[in-house]
Amino acid sequence: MSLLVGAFSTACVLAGVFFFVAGTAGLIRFPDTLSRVHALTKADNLGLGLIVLGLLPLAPGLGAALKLLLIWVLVVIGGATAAQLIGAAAARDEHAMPSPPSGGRGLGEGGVP
Amino acid sequence: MTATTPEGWLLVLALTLPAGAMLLAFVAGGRHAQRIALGALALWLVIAFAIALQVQRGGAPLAYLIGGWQPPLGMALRADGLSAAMLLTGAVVLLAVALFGRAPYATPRGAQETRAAYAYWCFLPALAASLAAAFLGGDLFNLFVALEMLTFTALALACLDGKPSQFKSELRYLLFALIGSVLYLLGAGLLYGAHGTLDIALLAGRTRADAPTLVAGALMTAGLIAKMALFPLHLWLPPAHAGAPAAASALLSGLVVKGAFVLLLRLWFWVLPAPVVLNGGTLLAALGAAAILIGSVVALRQERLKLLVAYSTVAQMGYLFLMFPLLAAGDAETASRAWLGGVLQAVSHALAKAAMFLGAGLIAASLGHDRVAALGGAARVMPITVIAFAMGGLSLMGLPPSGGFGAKWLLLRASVETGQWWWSLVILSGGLLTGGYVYRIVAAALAPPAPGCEARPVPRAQELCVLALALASILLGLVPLKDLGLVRVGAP
Amino acid sequence: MTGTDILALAACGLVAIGLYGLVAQAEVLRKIIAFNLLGAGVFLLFGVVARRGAGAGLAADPVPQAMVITGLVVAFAATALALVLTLRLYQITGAATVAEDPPEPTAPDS
Amino acid sequence: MTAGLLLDLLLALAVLGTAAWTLAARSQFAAVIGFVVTGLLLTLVWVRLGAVDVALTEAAIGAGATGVILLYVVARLRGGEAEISAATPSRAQRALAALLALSVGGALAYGVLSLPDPAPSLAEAALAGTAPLGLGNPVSAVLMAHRGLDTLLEAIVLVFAVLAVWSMAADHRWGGRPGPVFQREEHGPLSLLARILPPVGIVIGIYIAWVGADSPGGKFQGGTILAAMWVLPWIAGLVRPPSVTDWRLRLMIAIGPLTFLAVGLAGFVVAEGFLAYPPGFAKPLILLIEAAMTLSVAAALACLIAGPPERRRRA
Repeated sequence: MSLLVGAFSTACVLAGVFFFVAGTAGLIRFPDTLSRVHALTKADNLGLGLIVLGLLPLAPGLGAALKLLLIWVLVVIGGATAAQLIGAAAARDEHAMPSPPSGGRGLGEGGVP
Repeated sequence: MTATTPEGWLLVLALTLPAGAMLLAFVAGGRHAQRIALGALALWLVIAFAIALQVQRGGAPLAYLIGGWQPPLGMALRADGLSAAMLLTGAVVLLAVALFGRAPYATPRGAQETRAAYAYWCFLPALAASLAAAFLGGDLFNLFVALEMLTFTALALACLDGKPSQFKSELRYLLFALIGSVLYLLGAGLLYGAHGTLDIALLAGRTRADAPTLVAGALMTAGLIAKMALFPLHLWLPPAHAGAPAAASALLSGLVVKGAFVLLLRLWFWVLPAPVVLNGGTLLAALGAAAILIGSVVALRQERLKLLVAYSTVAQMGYLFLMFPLLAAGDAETASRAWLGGVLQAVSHALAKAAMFLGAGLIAASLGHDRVAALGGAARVMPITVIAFAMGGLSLMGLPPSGGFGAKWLLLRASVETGQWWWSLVILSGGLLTGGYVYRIVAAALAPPAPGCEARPVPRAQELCVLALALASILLGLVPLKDLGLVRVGAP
Repeated sequence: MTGTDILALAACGLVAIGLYGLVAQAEVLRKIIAFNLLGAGVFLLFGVVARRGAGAGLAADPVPQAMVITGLVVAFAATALALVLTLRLYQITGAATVAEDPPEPTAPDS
Repeated sequence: MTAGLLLDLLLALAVLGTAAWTLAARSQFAAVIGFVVTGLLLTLVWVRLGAVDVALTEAAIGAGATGVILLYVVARLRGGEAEISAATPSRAQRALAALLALSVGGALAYGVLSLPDPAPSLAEAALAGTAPLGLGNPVSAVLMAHRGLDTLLEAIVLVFAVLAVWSMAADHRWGGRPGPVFQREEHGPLSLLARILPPVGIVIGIYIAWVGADSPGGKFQGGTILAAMWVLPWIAGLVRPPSVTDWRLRLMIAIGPLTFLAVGLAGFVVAEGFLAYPPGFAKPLILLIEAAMTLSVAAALACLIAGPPERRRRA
């Protein structure tokens, strides 16, 4: 049983790491902002999700497991918002002539702990 | 082993009273801030006096263990003669400056709170709390926090006017001060790693001339002299101090730089092992000598009154470093003389320089400018201020009877007695150069007014504050030396 | 060489990098970032000291850890202050460095 | 052990690499990102050093809050190229700076590597001094009791800093609300986030502050999260910060150090002296101080992030 759980955890974490690597490669290799963000958020959310999934059976109790899930949910929310904001900013820059950003736009990550 | 002394609670009070007053002033704001600050500073003077009295009478340092925890795990507040003398000086200068600031930073009844007045009355007790922490702290890390408190307070006071030109020099000051704090902290980390404590009294028994201690000593010294603007790290000081409003300049030049000085003394004569002090002291004194000569010559050539006074601070801070080789080299009596001379220089400079900066501020406010060449007529409009300025100058020159004379005479004697006569040449030529720039100002102020010059009268109350500080710096020289034994209590 | 020694050398490296950036860069904002790198190096040194003092069942000596927590908060406050000064300087004068001004022309006062 | 050694080596190289990249970054924005990445890597280093409390603080304040204010200023700062290139040090000056940095770093390395072995430590003393207080986290015990004066002064420093930041405002802006005006976008992603995140974030912040007594966490880490939950709706334009002359805001900023000071002084009467806790009541008193401090840290950090008032006084 514990062997099975160990194998499941290892597999999930390895898969998660693979998605992280893939996402990072996309961030570096893709040509424009939108596809970069796309690669990053998709891969990171999935990657972190798999890592959390792999760690769940190893959690010492229900509380710890819930905390792990909460971390994943928060990162997904934060990542989605950041991606939206970056995407909107990129779209603005493409349509309008490049203009100095106004006020405090682009500070979306500010709220994520 | 430190133990709480019966009057140790006075030290807690000296720290918590201004801190609490600052917090209350911060919340209350407006007219209340001024009342709270003035009341707290007056009480603070009483406490500082009581501490000095206890130290002098008992002939032994006061101590207080915070929360009853014994160092190295806990922390202690300690007041020896040095702490007591500097605390008393700080209290006198702060109260005088606070009274001086009643006119420019008043909040009339029914008027809305203004930015400058609110910040001024909050930061005066804040400065008192910072000084108390710096003078009484017995733990090197706690002293780091005290240094940062001093930096923040000094910066805010200097920017009180909100003048655009001021932001750049203050930002430069802040960067210097931050490098200084970080280097100091770096050394503190090494000392903890090597000796397992940052308590000054415990470190005194544990340090040896090994690699971590030497590196830590060098880093901390470099950090502290950057904060004290010792030559060649002095360039930030003149614009930062000269550009600040008069009350702030007086506090910055008179008190804030002395916080780092007390820490440097603690580091060198308590923490570092004796051989280091013997060899390194000469280097510090050489830099100090350079500061005296170069600072004075540059001051002599300044066209602006406030810049001149600020460069004079660079020179006068140089004297403080002359005590280092003299203390280490001489016999007990010579060392004691050098110690007294150095501390007396710090005290008398604080009083005299505060008086001179306040005076310079009044002169600038009255004439509408501070060009030395066009000071004519100042003595007619505000004779008291010009006299007070000249009295402060006397103390800086080291002419009798003044506190500065006592300080420079003691240093001179110690330098001859230890056979390091070259320092006495520096002291004498520094005095001559100081005489030169003070004469320039006083002569210009005594000259008849230039045609078309209209000087506005200044409030008499403000003039009296300046006079009080200048008188204090002179009267210090009339106190018989044996009564200054306070400073020797707990000396290294 | 232990892992702690390696991290100790990393702390020294961070101090050197931060110090260089603080002295050699022109823009104030970059100086402030460099100050924070320097500070991170100093705190890391405290961390190494704490780790070396592990004992009594604790993974690290809690006293230097407490100092670092205090220090981090103080460093943040200093950074905030420096940044506000930078911003105000820029808003008023348009300057982004603290280089010496050209010598003031002796304009008539007031 | 070799795996741990390899991990330490990789982490050290990554930290130094990102730090160097931060200096070399072409734009200020990139430099800030480099700094934040360095900070996050440092968080891992802190875990490796067995200092989880510090790791949390580094992530929340060192990388997080510092990164936010850096970004905030970068977005509003556009330096003139000519001025910057005129102020850039010459090659010789940079070589001198490198020499200085290398000699300080080298001397430091020499000092660190010759630290005594076994190292002096207060771990045992601190652990022995933790149990009587009823706490389970020795770092919190050191912060709140053994070195309580440090923490008290640090709490006061935060008030100094807020006041100093406010006092940089232009005179006619006094009485206004801190920070610039943020436009409200009713259906933007930011305002969505600012609506759904704070309820969760506030719970997490309070939780982290609460568990600090016994496990890693505490007022500074939790307070930073609370500050973020307050700043987020400001930036989204959903709520407006209170005016700097509002005494309630000021009280919130000062209540932590005031409570700390009051409990400390009460020690003269009910315990052995200043900052001493009466036996048996140590933990409730410490929790009281921590609660007030969490509130103050949150308010102070939020005000430090927002900056001086930049809009007009209320009519």
